[in-house]
Formats: sequence, C-alpha cells, structure tokens
Amino acid sequence: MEDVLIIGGKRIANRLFIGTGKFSSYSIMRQVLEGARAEVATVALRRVDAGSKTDNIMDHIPAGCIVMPNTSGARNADEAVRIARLAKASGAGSWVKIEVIQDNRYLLPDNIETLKATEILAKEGFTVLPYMNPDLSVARRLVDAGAAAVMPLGSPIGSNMGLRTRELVSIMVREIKLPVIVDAGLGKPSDACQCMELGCAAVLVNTALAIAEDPVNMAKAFALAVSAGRLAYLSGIPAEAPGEANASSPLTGFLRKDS
Amino acid sequence: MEDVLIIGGKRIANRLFIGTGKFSSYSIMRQVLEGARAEVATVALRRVDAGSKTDNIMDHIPAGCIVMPNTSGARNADEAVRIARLAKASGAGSWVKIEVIQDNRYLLPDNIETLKATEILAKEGFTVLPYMNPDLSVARRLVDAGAAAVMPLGSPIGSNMGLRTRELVSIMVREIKLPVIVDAGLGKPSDACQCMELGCAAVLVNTALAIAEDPVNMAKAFALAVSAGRLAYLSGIPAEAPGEANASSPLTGFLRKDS
Amino acid sequence: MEDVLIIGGKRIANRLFIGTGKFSSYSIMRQVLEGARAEVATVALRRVDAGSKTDNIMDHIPAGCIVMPNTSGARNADEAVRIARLAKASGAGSWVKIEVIQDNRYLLPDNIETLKATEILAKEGFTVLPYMNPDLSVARRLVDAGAAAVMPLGSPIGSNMGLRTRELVSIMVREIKLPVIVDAGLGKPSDACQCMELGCAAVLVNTALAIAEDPVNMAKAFALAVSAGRLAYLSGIPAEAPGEANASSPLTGFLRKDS
Amino acid sequence: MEDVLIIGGKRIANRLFIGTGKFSSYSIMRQVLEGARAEVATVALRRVDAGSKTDNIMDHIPAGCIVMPNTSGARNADEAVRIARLAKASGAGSWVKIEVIQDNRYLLPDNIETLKATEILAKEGFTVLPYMNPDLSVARRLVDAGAAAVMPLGSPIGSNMGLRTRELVSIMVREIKLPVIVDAGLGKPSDACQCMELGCAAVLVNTALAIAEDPVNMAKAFALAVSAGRLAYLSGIPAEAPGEANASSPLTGFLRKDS
Amino acid sequence: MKIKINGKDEEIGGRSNISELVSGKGLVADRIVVEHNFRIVPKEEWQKIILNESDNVEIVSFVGGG
Amino acid sequence: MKIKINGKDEEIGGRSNISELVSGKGLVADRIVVEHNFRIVPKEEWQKIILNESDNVEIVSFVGGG
Amino acid sequence: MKIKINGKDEEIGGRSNISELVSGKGLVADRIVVEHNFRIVPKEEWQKIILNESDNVEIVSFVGGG
Amino acid sequence: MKIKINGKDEEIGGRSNISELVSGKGLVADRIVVEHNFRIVPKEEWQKIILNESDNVEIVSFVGGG
Repeated sequence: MEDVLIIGGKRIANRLFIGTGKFSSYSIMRQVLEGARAEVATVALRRVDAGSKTDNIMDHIPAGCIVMPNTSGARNADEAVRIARLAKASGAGSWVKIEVIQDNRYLLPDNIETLKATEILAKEGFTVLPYMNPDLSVARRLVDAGAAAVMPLGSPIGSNMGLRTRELVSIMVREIKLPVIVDAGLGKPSDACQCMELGCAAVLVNTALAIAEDPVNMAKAFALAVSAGRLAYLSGIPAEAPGEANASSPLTGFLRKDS
Repeated sequence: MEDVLIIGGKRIANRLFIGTGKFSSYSIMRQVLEGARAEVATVALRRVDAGSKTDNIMDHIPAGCIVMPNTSGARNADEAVRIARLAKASGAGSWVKIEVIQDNRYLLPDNIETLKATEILAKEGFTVLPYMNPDLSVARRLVDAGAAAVMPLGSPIGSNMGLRTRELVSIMVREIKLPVIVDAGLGKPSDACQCMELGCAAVLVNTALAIAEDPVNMAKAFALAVSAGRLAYLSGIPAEAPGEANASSPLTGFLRKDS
Repeated sequence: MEDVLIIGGKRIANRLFIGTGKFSSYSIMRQVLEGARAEVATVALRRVDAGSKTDNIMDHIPAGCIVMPNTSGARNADEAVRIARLAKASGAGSWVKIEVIQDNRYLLPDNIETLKATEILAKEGFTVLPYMNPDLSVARRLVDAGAAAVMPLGSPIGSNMGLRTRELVSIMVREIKLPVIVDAGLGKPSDACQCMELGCAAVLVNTALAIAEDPVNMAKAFALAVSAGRLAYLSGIPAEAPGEANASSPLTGFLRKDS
Repeated sequence: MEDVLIIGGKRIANRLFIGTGKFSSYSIMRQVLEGARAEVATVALRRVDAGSKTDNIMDHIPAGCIVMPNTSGARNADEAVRIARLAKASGAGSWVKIEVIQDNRYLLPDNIETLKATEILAKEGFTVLPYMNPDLSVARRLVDAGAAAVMPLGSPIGSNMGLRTRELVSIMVREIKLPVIVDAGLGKPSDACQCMELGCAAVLVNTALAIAEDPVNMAKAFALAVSAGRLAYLSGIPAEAPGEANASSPLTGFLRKDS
Repeated sequence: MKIKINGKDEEIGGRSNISELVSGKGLVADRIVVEHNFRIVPKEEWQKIILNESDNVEIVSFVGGG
Repeated sequence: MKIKINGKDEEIGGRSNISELVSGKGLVADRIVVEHNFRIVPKEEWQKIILNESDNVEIVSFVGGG
Repeated sequence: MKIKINGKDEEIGGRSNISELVSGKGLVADRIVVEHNFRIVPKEEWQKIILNESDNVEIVSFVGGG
Repeated sequence: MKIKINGKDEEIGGRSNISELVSGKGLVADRIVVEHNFRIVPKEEWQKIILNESDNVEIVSFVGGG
C-alpha cells in the first residue's frame, strides 16, 4: 500500500518539492527543508564574485535530499545545456530542472527551446525535469525526448495566483504517462492540495514559503496539504453534484404534529 | 504555541468535525472517526421502528468524541427545540447543531427560525451551533442570542460543490468574534483547506467522506488538509501578486557570450 | 415574442437598472441614463444644507424613467419606512428600494429589518424592491410580505467583484416566483451578462459606471451585455461539456497518404 | 471614434467570428450569420462523396462575409499546408485558420506543427490565423512567422467551458502586438464578453450557437456580448476593490433621532 | 384503545404503562427517549405513566446524521 | 427659541412657520420635503404650522444614490 | 485500371481524364477542387490530364466547420 | 594580459594557471566549477591549464533558486 513516486530511479515519498530561492538565510532554508521533510530541492547556479566567501548553500541542504539544479538564466537551449553541465560538474548529481525563459516580465518558459535542451540532456544521461507552459502536444514530445517528468506552471513564477491552468494541466495528467509536477505560482496549501487531487505527481513550491511570515510552518502546511491531496486522489474523490441537495441526515417526516 | 479551539468550554485540537450520516456501516463510520481522530461528531435523532434491534450508533462513536446531535427534520424553531431537548434527554450531552430546513430541494436553512431556536436553547444551557445561510447581520444576532459558534454553508448539503459562499463567509470570519465553522457542501480536502486558510475555526464534513471510494482514507485526507489550512492561516499567507512575475532564482545576466 | 418585465404594473423593456450615485456631475449622469436608455433609476434622499441651491437631480432624470428612491442611511425598519414615506411625499412615485444597513464596513443588508420594512411598506401600497443578502428562506418571506421583486447582492456595494453569490442567487432564481434582480458589486458587463444568463430578471449597477473612465460608454456596454444575457437565457444555453472535446468540424480521416 | 479591427487588410467591425459546423441546416446557418451580422465565417474542406449533390455551403454564406477555411483534419504542418492550398484553389480567398491536431480526445492543437505551417503559408501570401494552445513564446514566434492574428483556445473545442485559460490569454494580450482571438470552448455570451473585456480583438464561436435551442437568437446574443465587452474595454474598466465596500449613496448619518 | 405512536395510530390492548409499551415493542430502554404528550419522560417515570386513549407517544433514538 | 433642524440645534428668532423657515434658509420649495416632529407636512400646511421650542424638523431632498 | 480516389481504391474503365472522372461521379465542377498526385489541378487543365494506373486523386469541397 | 572572467574583462599579471587564478581571487575550490573557453575544467587539470590573452573563464557555484 506504499505510495511512492519514482523519478530517475529514486524513490520519493514526499511529493512537495521545494525551491531554495529568496529565503532570508540559509538557516531558515534549512529549517524549511527539514520541517517539511523535503526530499527534492532546487538550486540555481551563479557566477562567483571575487573574494566572496559566502556560505556554500550545499552545506545547508539536509543529507539525503535530492538536489535539482535549475538552468535559470538560460535564454535558449544552448545556455540551458551549458548550465546543466556546469551544475553536474559541480557535483550536484545528474538531476536538472530545465528552465528556459526569454520573457522577462511574466517569466514564462519557452517550450520549444526547452524541448531542445531536454533532448540533448536526456541523451547525456541527465534526469531531466522541464519547466514548461502547459501544452499537451509539447508534453508528448518531452516524453519522447526522454524527460523524467513534466513540470507545467500553475501561474507566473512568484505570483501566488495558484492553479490558473487547471484545465490544461488536468488534461496533461490524464494523457501523459510521466509524472506531472506543477511548478510555479502556487500560493497557498489549498492550491497544492488541488493539484494533487487532480492527480499530479508532485508540486514544486518556493516563493509562497520564502515570503510567508513564518516560512517553516508554511512549509509544514504545504507538506500536509500535499499529503492530503494525494491521499484524496487515491481514495476516490466523489464528483460535484450540482442541482439539488442530498441530505446527509435521514429526511423522513419527523415529529410533525400532523404526521 | 498550542492552537486550540474552545467551544462550550471544551478544548478541541482537531478542527475537522465529522457528520455520521450515509456511511455504509457503523463499523466504517467508527474507522472514519478514529482514522481522522475526530473530536466532534454529529448524529441525528429518529423515530424507532417497532422491533428494531438495530445497533446503537452511540456504541460506535469513539470515547472522548463530543457528540453533537442535529435537529434535522425540524421545519421551524419549535420543532428544533423539541428535538434538541429529546437529544439531551437521550444522554448525548448539551451540544446541539440547529438545523431548520423548509426547503426540500436545496435543503437551505431558515435563518429566522434558526435564530429563534438558538435564543431558546442557549438560554436553556445548550451549547448551540446553528447551521445557517451565510449572512453577517444574522450571524451578529446569533452571537447576541448566545450561540457558541456559527456554521454557514459552503454549498448545498451533499452537493460537494465546495465553498461557493466564499465572499460572505470570509466577511463573517473578519467581523464575527465567534468561531465560524463551514458546514455543508465541502467536497474535497482542498475545499476544507481553503476554509481554514480564510480563518474559519473548523469545518464539518459528512457526504464527501461517506460516498468516497475509501471513506477512511478520505477522512484522513480531510484531517490533513484542515491542519494544513489552519497552519497556513497562522503562518501568514502572502497575498496574490497578479501582474508581473517575481523570479525565485537570481535573474542577473548569466553566461551570455556577450556579457 | 415581446420580452417584457413587469414590476408594480409597469412594463420595463430595459433590464439594466441604474444607480445615480457618485457620478461626477448630473450632466454625466443624464448622459449615462440616456445612453443606456435606462427605464429605472435609483436616487437617495438627503438632508438639505441651508442655502444649498444645488441642482435638483430630478430635473436630470430623463422623462419616462421610473425613479426608485432607496432608503440608504436607514439602520432599521423604522428608519427605512420613514425615509420611504418622505421619498413618496417628495413626489417620486411609489417605488422604493429598501436598503437597511448596520454594517458600515461591508455595507451588507440586514435581512430581518428589511423584511419588516417590506411588510409595512407593501401594505401601504409601495412597490417594494428590497436589497437583500441572498437567502432563499428570507426571499420566500419577502414574497409573502408583498415585495415586487427581490434584489440579492452580487458582492459588497462598490467592490466591483462581480457575482460572488452565484450559487445562492441561482437557487433563488429557480425557486422564487418574483423577479430576482442582482444589485451591488457587479463590476463588468460580463458580470451582468452572467446574472441574466442565470435567469435573473434584471440587474442594478452604479459604481462600475460612475468610476469608469468613460461612464457613458460603459453604461452602453452594460446595456448591451444585459440584453445579450437575457437573449441567451431565452435561447436555451447549452450545458458545459467537461471531459472530452467535441469537434465542430467533421473529423473523418482526411488527406492521409495512407487512407 | 470608429473602432475597427484590421486583419489581412480587411476592415472588420463585428468582432464575433462564427464557425459553420454542426448547424442543423445551411438555412439555419445562414440565418445565424445574418442575424449576428457576421463578417468572418470559418468553413472546412472535405472529400466529396460520389454522386453527392449536396448543397454548396458557399451559396449560403452572406455576400461580403469573409470566408476563412480551416485546416481541420490536418495532423501535421504538411497536411495543413496542403489543405490550405486546396482551399485557396477552391476560390475561398486567401484566409486560412490553421488547425493541426493530433490529440483526438481533447482536440488540442499542436503548436510546433502549427508554427511550421504558419511560416510556410504566410510566405505564400496567405492571411494566416493559427489556432493554438495559449503560449506566449510560441505566439511571439507566430508573429515573426507572419501570422495575421493568434487564436488561443479558451477550453477544449465544443466543451462550452468558457475561458479556462484566462491567465495565459491575458498575458498574450498584453505582450503580443497582433490581434488575439479566443477560439474554442466559449459556451455563453458572458464568456465571450469576458474575453473582449481582457482586450482580445475578437472571438470565434461555433458549438455554443449550433447546439443552442435557438441558434439564431443565441448568435445575436453573442454578438451583443462581444460589442459589450469591447466597448467596456475601451471605456476603462475599474479594478476590483476587494476589502471593504464603497457606498454608492451618501453615507452621512441621516434621520437618526440622536443625530 | 387507540394511541398515536411515532405519528401512526395503533391499537393497544388493555391498560399499560410506558415501560410495558416499550418492552412490548421489543425495544431496549438504553438510550431510547420517550416523549409522552409532548413531554419527555425520564426512564424512572416510565412505570408510573399509564397510557390513555388518544395519547401521543414518540419513541426516538440516535442514528447517523450530518 | 431653539429647534432641531436636520439633526442640529438651531436658534431661530421669534415666531415663524415652516414656510418662513424654508425660505429663510434660501431653499426652494420645489421637491423639498419637510418632516415636522416626525410627521411629513404637505406643502399646503407649511404656512399653518408654527414652530415651537424643541421642535424637530427635517428638510430633505433627492440626491444621487445607488 | 485502378486509381485511388479520396483514399479508396477504385476501378475505372478505359482511358479517361479528370473532367470525365468528375462528371462520371455526378459531381458539379463548381467549387470542387481536384488534386492529382498531390498537385492541385486548375479546372482548365482537367481535360488535358489523363489518369494512369495508381494515380492518386482527391476531390474536395467546402462543408461547415468551426 | 587581458582575459574575460565571468563576463568582465580583467587584467592579470604574468603567466598563471587556473588554480592560481582561483586562489588569487580568494575563492575556495570546493564546489566551485570553472569553465575555460566554454569547456568545463576538472579540478585535477586546474594546474595544467595556463591562461592566455582573451581567454574566457567562468567561475560559478550554487545559490538558492526555485
């Protein structure tokens, strides 16, 4: 009865993936990852300033947590590939979240370049999780290209607007054999719960945790909500029954003077 | 740091209240209550058929769980009061969920009769939780009448349509000092989670559990979702940020050949 | 085939009722009423300041437009009745929009006092249109009390949040014989159109016109949308068909080399 | 003050484009096009059965209405190009709606093949309107490829589910210079009105008309709603004002005995 | 003698009290509540109360409800 | 003499009727309504009604409202 | 002689051109388009083009579509 | 000698290898990655690779990101 998600050969029990950006300190970030018992965390790669002795983020990610570098900053497939290779050389393992963005305003991904990068990196043996604009036909090509999962956005990165792409994501869940992981825009635990109820395999959350008043407890809240949504999905959610109501108490006439 | 809901002098840690109608057996019902660690359960009162040796539901409600009889079947305040008194005489304690319904199609409550019944029963020492149509001005009168909490509906009973009264309920939460408990219509854990994120004190769920494929796990899922929503509420949920996106990774130009 | 709304014996072709508050001038207000060909307009009653020679609003309401004074400012039934009588004595005819509000923050109506005022004024021969919190059981009592229509709110006055009470309003439409008119909160023509598609008899709009950049054209837009929604309602709106898609072009295999 | 949409050099006043599939007869279809004063109508191309003397649809499209053949049936760019050329040879002018679909269940378009077909046909001088999955980065490429407009879906074809892709479409409207036309899934006039309020240039509707009880009046209703939404967009729609309400009547204390 | 039990007219023979009525129907006293002529009757009074023609008796107990 | 007009105490000199009060305030009779001690006073009675100490007068007219 | 018409193999007798094929099928030339071996054939060429074994012919026209 | 480091031109004196460059900048080798002329250089090669005029060097490491 164990319910485990397998990606890239790894067994993942906790379906809340966590992004590590924008936390006020690595210490808070670590508490978030530990509090939520995260098993997958994203990181980014950046140029090192001369003389910077800043803390190494990798020292603050709990042991056993899978590190998934993203390719943020990449504007096309070539840059994404280059960043992915650098990340792998940095010893972060072979997972990569492909993120190719040319749109500086809404940070929407470029599906075509993302597909190209996926093809190249999957062939090189990476475990590739592409961040994408929800699109069934592109998702199918990502499957063929060797992606390990597909990660459609819920709404723009950092917007906290929740699952505004519900219809498209839910079609992807029904049609795509790979895990569908909603990445970006989830703002509240109920948003994450909804994704899981639809049958998504996992969600990736960052901003909603980082800017909460209490990031550690918010992360715990998301973890609970993800478990809730997953368990509900497995337990057979009844359909909505619009139209008339259905009594939950017996409705037989009762205690009427005339009955 | 303990977060406890106090109603009628009782300390309640689990904010998922469960209705006991429509389960396929008392055994399933008991597993549901136990699985969700429910601390409050509703029951109904009905005429006993001659010769009926049916099981007594009270024997299947876990010890320590507060029993809250409802007044279902009542079409006006008088009948509700009469049912409440019978329930109390039956040894179920002094909690009562007032439910006065004249609308047989949508089972919407009658706020005016509900208010009358609340006044009478609160004076008699009952702990009164009225099921109501969401309405701020009536909620204020229920406070004055001595209600212990107010229970607006999310959508029609048994409809699984979720929180379709969000705006009105959320105003009640902000304006009413009593616990606001969403009762009726919640169909999925994410619905319950949403209510809690808004600041509701608890939710009451029945149909969505009873007709799920796996009621016991669905109850656990709701319990997790309620905890998630509550914890999120306490952790300071960030507002939605429509308009442009906000990067969660550093956005500095990176790895460009020309930079 | 004529589709006319009859209230208080008057035949009304235009189902967009317009509130006259908050316009920048009576001249703009007049253009709004004329542009939208409004047949019903609300006004309010206020104390006259000494020496005020301000324009008389009544001189700016197009001839033939039914004037419906509201009882805004009333905090209980008695005050509403008093204001209604003053309004009638002012020569505005016998229509009245009852508005009893004690909630200064969300301006939500007080259904119980509203019901009392309706009873009194209907008996006095007023054509009474009560502004109300959507509630089927109260609506039924308003019918019995002699109301000419019921006017549930869509969302708080002036909030432009649209029809946030859709479920409750739509049940009222199905169950109540009187015209159901959505009053308050409609912010866009599509909001008004939705109300009419549900079967509402009319809508009342004010703020969304008054604070638009171009109030006159916005009023025309609302008028068009109301006609659109009404006509759609009469033309049999097909249900949503979730699940799989339905081709609108013939889907036979076509031009395949292998077919 | 004239508000005209120009596509492919043609001036279009009516922003409701109509699809001609699924009507019960060409006579009804003609009345629909005439009733709504449609200026753009889609048609499909199909193999002619031997001996078929069926009516020619072109004889039933009102004079002056732009005919836009679609490439339905195409599963890739090559087939779409071939169909487009056949359509042009049939004398239907040089407009074409590109529709490349491999997904037989939800009929979602294939953006990548659609882009290829757009490039080819635009170069050949077609006025190309590609039906697409909403995606900003693909829309940008379609602009570069010479499309005359972009046509994202609202929800699956024939589903009547309305604008379920609101967020993505609304970003496209803000970022893309070409007309954005919502095609597919709009089920009610209010859906079409919403699209126009967001700033879409037009909408294309078929199923919601064809399966309405009264298709001719439903088409008129959609035409009104499209005008309403457009006019509202041009008139400066005020933002939603959540939080507290804003009185539309003066709120000064009034008629209080104590004031 | 005719009395109304749970909304239905029933014929009961001879003189009987509530206790006898309840046990005659095969019901267990535990957690059943009896209302006699719209007054709730504590179990300790069941033996004392003799039923009369046209009396109204309600016998209720708890069931599942939401 | 002190009377309450539109909720505020005002001092008015000597003996005056409603008509005089209204015109003294520079108001036009047309479409104004006057309530005197919670009774609406038809215009034809304005001259007859003499104001007394502590009277309550409301003078209202229509404005824009939603 | 066997040719493929609209995706189906058909046997046609003797030597015939497109015009003959179309009229033999009872179709009206107006607004029908014919594709012969993946090339669209203008109506003025219909008489000139003689069909050969294994040719591929598509005959299409407009219908309602969304 | 001018080389481009992390997108900026820098003047470095004399002949130096990657190891010297990195330590000269006060960076710790651990988990830093160096790309030299678009080729990732394993740490064991850092000493061997001598920088030349106009070389392109990228030095990167992990930070928080979503």
